[in-house]
Order: sequence, then C-alpha cells, then structure tokens
Amino acid sequence: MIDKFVPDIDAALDGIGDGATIMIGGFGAVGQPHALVDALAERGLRGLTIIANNAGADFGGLPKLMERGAIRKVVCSYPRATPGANKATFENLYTAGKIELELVPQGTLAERIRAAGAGIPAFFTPTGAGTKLAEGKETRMVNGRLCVLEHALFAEFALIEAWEADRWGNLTYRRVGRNFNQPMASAATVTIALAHRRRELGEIDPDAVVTPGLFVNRVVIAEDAA
Amino acid sequence: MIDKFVPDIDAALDGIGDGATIMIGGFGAVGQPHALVDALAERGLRGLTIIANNAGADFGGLPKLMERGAIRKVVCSYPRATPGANKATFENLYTAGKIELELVPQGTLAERIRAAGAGIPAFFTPTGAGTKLAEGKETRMVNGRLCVLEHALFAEFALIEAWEADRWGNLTYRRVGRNFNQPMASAATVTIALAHRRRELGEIDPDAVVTPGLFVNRVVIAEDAA
Amino acid sequence: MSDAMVRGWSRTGMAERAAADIPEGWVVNLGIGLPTLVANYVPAEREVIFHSENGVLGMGPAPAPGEADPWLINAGKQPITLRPGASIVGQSDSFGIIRGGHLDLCVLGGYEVAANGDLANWSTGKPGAVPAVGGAMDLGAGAKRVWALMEHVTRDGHPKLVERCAYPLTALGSVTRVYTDLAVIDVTKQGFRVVDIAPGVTFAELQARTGAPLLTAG
Amino acid sequence: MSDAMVRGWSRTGMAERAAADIPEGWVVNLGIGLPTLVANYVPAEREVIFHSENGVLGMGPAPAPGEADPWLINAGKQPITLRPGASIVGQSDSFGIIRGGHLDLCVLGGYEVAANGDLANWSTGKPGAVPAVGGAMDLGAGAKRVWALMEHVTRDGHPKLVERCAYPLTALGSVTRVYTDLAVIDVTKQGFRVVDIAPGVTFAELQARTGAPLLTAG
Repeated sequence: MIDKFVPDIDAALDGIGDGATIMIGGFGAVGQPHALVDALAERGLRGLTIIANNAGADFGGLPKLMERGAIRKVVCSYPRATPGANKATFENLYTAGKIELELVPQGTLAERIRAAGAGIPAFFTPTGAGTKLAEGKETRMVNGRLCVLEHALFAEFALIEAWEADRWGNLTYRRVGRNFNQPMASAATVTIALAHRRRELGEIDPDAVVTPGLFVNRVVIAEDAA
Repeated sequence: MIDKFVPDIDAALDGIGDGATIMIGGFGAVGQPHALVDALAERGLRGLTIIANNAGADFGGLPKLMERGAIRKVVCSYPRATPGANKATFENLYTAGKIELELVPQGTLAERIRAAGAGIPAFFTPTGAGTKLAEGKETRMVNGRLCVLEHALFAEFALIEAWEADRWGNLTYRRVGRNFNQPMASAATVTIALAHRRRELGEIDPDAVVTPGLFVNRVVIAEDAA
Repeated sequence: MSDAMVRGWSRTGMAERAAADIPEGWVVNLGIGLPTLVANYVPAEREVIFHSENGVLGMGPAPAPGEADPWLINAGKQPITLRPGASIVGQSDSFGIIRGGHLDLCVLGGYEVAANGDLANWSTGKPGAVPAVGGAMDLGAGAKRVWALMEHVTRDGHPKLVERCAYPLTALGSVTRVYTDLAVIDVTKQGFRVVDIAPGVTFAELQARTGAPLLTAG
Repeated sequence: MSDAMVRGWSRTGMAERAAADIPEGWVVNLGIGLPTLVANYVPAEREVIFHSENGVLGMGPAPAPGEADPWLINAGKQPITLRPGASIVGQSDSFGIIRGGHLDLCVLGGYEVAANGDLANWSTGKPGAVPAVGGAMDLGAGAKRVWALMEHVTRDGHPKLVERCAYPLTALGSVTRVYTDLAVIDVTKQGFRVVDIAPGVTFAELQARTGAPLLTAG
C-alpha cells in the first residue's frame, strides 16, 4: 500500500543535511509551510541554498534560519521585508557580505521551477532582456524580440503547504496558497507537504487534484487540521 | 457587463476565413468540439492550417474538412486512423501530395502550444534529439543531454470543448476532456469554446476553474446541455 | 513661475484619471503603492478583471475589518476579496498570463520613463542596497499596455520623463502611456505625445518639467 | 536446431514476466498494443499508478460492458476506469510528467533496440507511408526506465536486438531493459546483459538470435 503520510514533522524533514538546496513555497506568508520551516531552523544546519520568493521577509521561520547562520545562498525575487517592518535579517547579512543572493524576476523564477519539473532544461524569455539581471546571460532575438536564455531550477527538497492530501500524495491548495507550491512540488527530488486536511483515497475528485501524488514524497498533517 | 456567450454556432465561428490557422482540441474523439468542426466544414473554406493531435483520424468533422479540400496543412503527432477503421481521408490526401504535414512529437506539440500561451518563444527539449523529426533544427547539449530548440506554436483561432462555462468565459473540463483544450485555450488570438453546462457567474468555485475566462473569447452551449 | 503654482492632479486624482481610461472587460494588473488606488475609481458595475501576480483573477475590494480570509492576499500582501467570476491559478500560470500578453493593461509606478518607452522602476542602483525586483520585469515585458503612474518630477524637481533612463532598466520599450500629476502622455514612435493636461497647467510649464520633447495630439 | 524448437514465453507470458518486475508505488506508462497487457498481470493489491499520456494518473481496469464513461479513454482510445486516488491533468502537464522524469517506468513496443539503448519503434521508414509518432519520442526520452517489450526476432527471423538500429530512431540511449519471448536482457554500459532466459531456451540459442554480443549476469 502506498502511504506517503509521515507521523510528524521530524519524520517529514528526515535526510535534510548541510549544504542542501531547498525550495520553500508561499508568496508572502500565504502558502508557506511555517511549521516545516520553524522545525528546520532547529536542526543546526549549515550551507543551505534556499529558493523562496520572499526569502528576505521578516515573517515565518526564514529569518531564524538566517540568524543562525544556516543559509549560504538565497534565490528569490523579493528579498525585502514588508513595508513598516523592522530591517530584516536578510538585509543585515547581505550588507555584511555574509549571504549570497541570486535575484530572479518572479515570473522567471516560477518558470525556471516549472521547467525543472517539466523536463525543459532551458528556455528563452523576454523578461529581463536588456537589464542588469540579464548581464552575462546568453541572449538572442526570437520572433523579433530580444530574449534571455534561462535554465531550469532544481532542488533536492521542496517544503510546501497544501490544503487537502491523501495517502498517494494527491494535493489540493486553498485560494492563493497555490502560488509557488504547485511548481515547486514538481521540481524537487524530495517533496514534503504540510497539509491541513487529511482525505481518504478517492475522496478528492480526480478533476480537483492540483498536484498529482507522483510529485509528492511525504505528507505531514498540520496540527490545526480538522 | 462582460458576456462571452454567443447565441449559436454560426456566431461562434464568425470571422474564420480562408487561410486561417486553427487549433482543434481533443485527444481521440474525447474533448473534440465536434459541433464546431462539423459546422466549420460547411463553410466552404480554403487553405486552412489545422493544429490538432489526431488530425488524420477517421472520426469527427476533420475528415469532412479534408475531403472538401479546406485544409492546406496539418500540424499533429498522430495522423492515423484508429486500428480497424477504413483508410483515413488524410492518408489518401497525403499520399497524393495534396496536403502538407508537420509531424511533431505529442509532448513537444503540447509544450509548443503551452509556450505560445505563456510567452515563452522557444525552449530546449530532449524529446526528438537525434531523430528524423529534429533534422534541420538547432541542437545543443544542455545539462549533458542533447536537446532540440523548439518554438512556440500560435493560432488565430482555437476551437475547444469544455464542460462548464460562465459569462466571463471561465471553463472547467470533464475528465480526459481537458487534454489539448487547456493549453490551446491560451495560445490562440480567438478562443471559441463549446461547453456542456452553462453556469451563473460565481457558481464555479474559483479553485476549480481550469481555464480562466481571460483566455476565452466566445462560448456556445452545446445542444445536449442540461 | 514657481513650482508651487503648478499643482495639477492630487495622488487620488491621478488614480481617478487613469481609472477613467480603463474600459469594461479589460484584464488589469495594478502595481504596489499608488497604482493600487486605481481600483477604487473603477465602479463595480464596470466589469474590469483585476489580476494579482500571486495567482488571482477577479480581485474585489478590501474585506471589511475582521472579515479577511487568511488565504486571500494580493501581491502587496494585503487582504483581498474575490468577485463572482474570480479564479485562482498557480505561480507559473499566473506569470504565463503576464508574459504571454494576456493582460490588457498593467499600471506600474516608475522612477523614470524614457521617450522610447524604456522603464526604470525596480532599483535606484545605489551601491549596498538590497536589490528586489518581484514581478516588475515580467509585467513590464509582458502586458499588452504598460501605464506608468507617477509624479511628473522627483522631490527635488528633476524630470522623470527623460530621453534615456539613468536608473537600471526594468524593461525595454515597455511603457505605452504615462499618467502624472501634471498630464497624460502617450509614448509613441516619435516620442512623448501629450494626451491631456491637468487643469491649470500650461503646455510650457509641462515641457519645462519634462526631460524630452513633448508632441501635441494634433 | 530449427526455430520451431525455440518457443520461449507466449505474448501473455511476456507481459506477465514484465509485470512481475514492477514494484508497488511505481508510476508506469504502458504503450499501445502488447505493453497494455502488462496491467492485467499486476494484482490490484499491488498499488501501481498507471499513467496515460492523454492526462490520466491512476487508471483502473477496462469498464464492464455498457458502463463506459464517454469522458474516460486511454492513449489507445479504449474506454478505461479510474482507481480511487486517480487524478486528471491537461496535455502539457501530462507530458511534463513524462519529459520531467517523473515516470518510474515506460513499457514500449519496439522494432529494434541497440546495444547502446537506442530505440526504434515509431517508423519503418518506408517511403510513402504516413508517419505518425504520438508520444513515443517523449516517452523514450523522458521516463526514468524504458523497457522494450517485443518479440526477440522479426517474423522472418532477423534479430531485433542489434548493434545499431537500422530503422529511424525514436530516442537515443533510451532503453534500459528488453523483455522478449526468449529472455529478459538489460542494456548496460558494456552492452546487452542477460537477466533471465525463458524455460527451455539455451544461451547459445539466444545469442544466435541476437544481433550483438550478450553478456551473462556474472
């Protein structure tokens, strides 16, 4: 019997070691698997590469991971705190030269992650052409427009948040919680989902599944689950 | 008030002229908007380019379009009749040199259509590398694998079949009826959907919409509709 | 003539002026900050489909206090509501919509707009500052129309409509129209062309505050 | 020794032999024709997730007569059922699954398999014939493992396991294992290696019918 449910968050995070490349879902605080990230911060890891849209934000477990020196490099589009928040941890580390940043336009980030999942090793996009973020990248005119060659972005682990899950790992998302969780689920060697509702196999309508279970390796049910 | 419903199939097909490039959804007979294709065959058109996975099949309205000489070129992956059927119209025309064929691997076809909708003008794929279907195409090693450069595939019109539709053009599909209809909806200048269920605005759950209305220009409700 | 005499539109007046030009049926993305205000001036009966890059089509107004759905925010991380007809997409599909040219309009803030449509709005290029781009480059490159909604000059009086951008670029040849406190200006192949001038502002005053030649509608 | 003496496995025996090697939990695509039979020999309690390239994950057995759902067919256009846990995806996502290496296994028919794993199964290259490829090239290039399920020799006795394919290629270095009526053979960096031989077939008989050297498991 296929059963991707794991009993707790420790089991969900099993095998994540120093130097790992980890995708973390969410946009802003919505769809970020906070319980997984918080627990990750307790593991005393070093040298992580984190791929997460809002990696510089002041909310969730990422600032804690950064403060503790777990993160070597961040790949993201918006490494900045929400307006009005205190100066974010990321900014301090970045200014001090203690963390590396690969800044990627948000849509290119999403598409590079999708490409990794879909077996497209590289693609041309008009986004960023002629800007500082395309410096050093291959460009060419395609259909009369200047385009940049971008490459698929893979990870060893993806930590994502879902709404429903069954034992095959089929997932649904709730409202904008879908965001980066959907493409990231397909782009990692080991995809770990924090889900809010446990469903029996067959309970989720086949047309309603957003992430088929084959993309998912482990599911842990959130403590708030009904 | 946005209202993409049109009263009948004639209104749905308005503006399709000689020489048009038309995508037709479906895989096998499922998800093919038969009523639209049948009506298109009555229009006495010439010089059409048809993009459809099973363009050579013996079912649906496409053989009629071909018999009447409406089609100049077909872009597809499987121009062959179902086993046991009579020799298909396409085969006769092709053997007689009366129709042009661009044969594309099915996944590359789907991805080229998706790329057109998603603003990706070209991408590298390992599919087809080193085969006859990659002859004359740019290739390169990406991540240690030989890949082929493929380009986005656009159309002026897409004729698709949906399950539910509302007046904004939001669509759902039923089971494998989703197939090529989903990517094609995004890749045409004018997307025309034949839907089986008319829904009030707001009746389809926002999480359940598969094709957001912005991709759809016209919706006609099938005569079998409940 | 002192700057104090040239007032033009207020910030809400600018948003209202831009909103007046958005017809029913358009799919529209509004950038963070001033552009977000534009939605307030599109009446509910004029059906405009607002897109948010985190995956929403059909955003409605902000929720009443205490009624926010924790699963519904916009790209500015503010709570939102959904209109009937709304739909949700994932991140790669949301930017497929943007990059694929399916937005009729994107309204963005701007540091500078050049006469060739080049847009600079993501970085001041100050050394040491943390760079952040979000979806600005995708929106700038992808939407059918890009309107810049911004003050006509900087706080210290320098023109923001210029011949060539000095700030790092967001997108090449992107902006199709500029709404400022002083005027509405199209970006054409011939350069900036004035569409509308705020009440009480003269063409000469406008040209004096613009870093490139202005054409008139005629 | 005449060919008539070398019988090996029947067609259903070949399908059964391949099915025995598919463990629980794999996601598997079965090609049209003989490979489709493999599903019949995977017991329902061994959970294998069958994928069909038209967008199904979790295919079940064929429906009872008269109970076919018109919206459910497989890639061979035959009516199917869904198992509990099934899901539906669109065409670009379905081939993203294939090309992205998410299938544990694809079982395909073959005209020829070369000792370097090259696969030829889509075209005989006959001039004038209508070429048709379907998803064969995507499956050949994308799945983690590609098993060719085919007769060991052609009808007129020519080897189908060869040094280099003569037919047009489907995918380069694709096949990882071959199941024939005579043997199970791995494709390794050193070439073909015999894993299992059908009852009553000798190694010498097998080698005589194979167009490239066979290594033994040891």
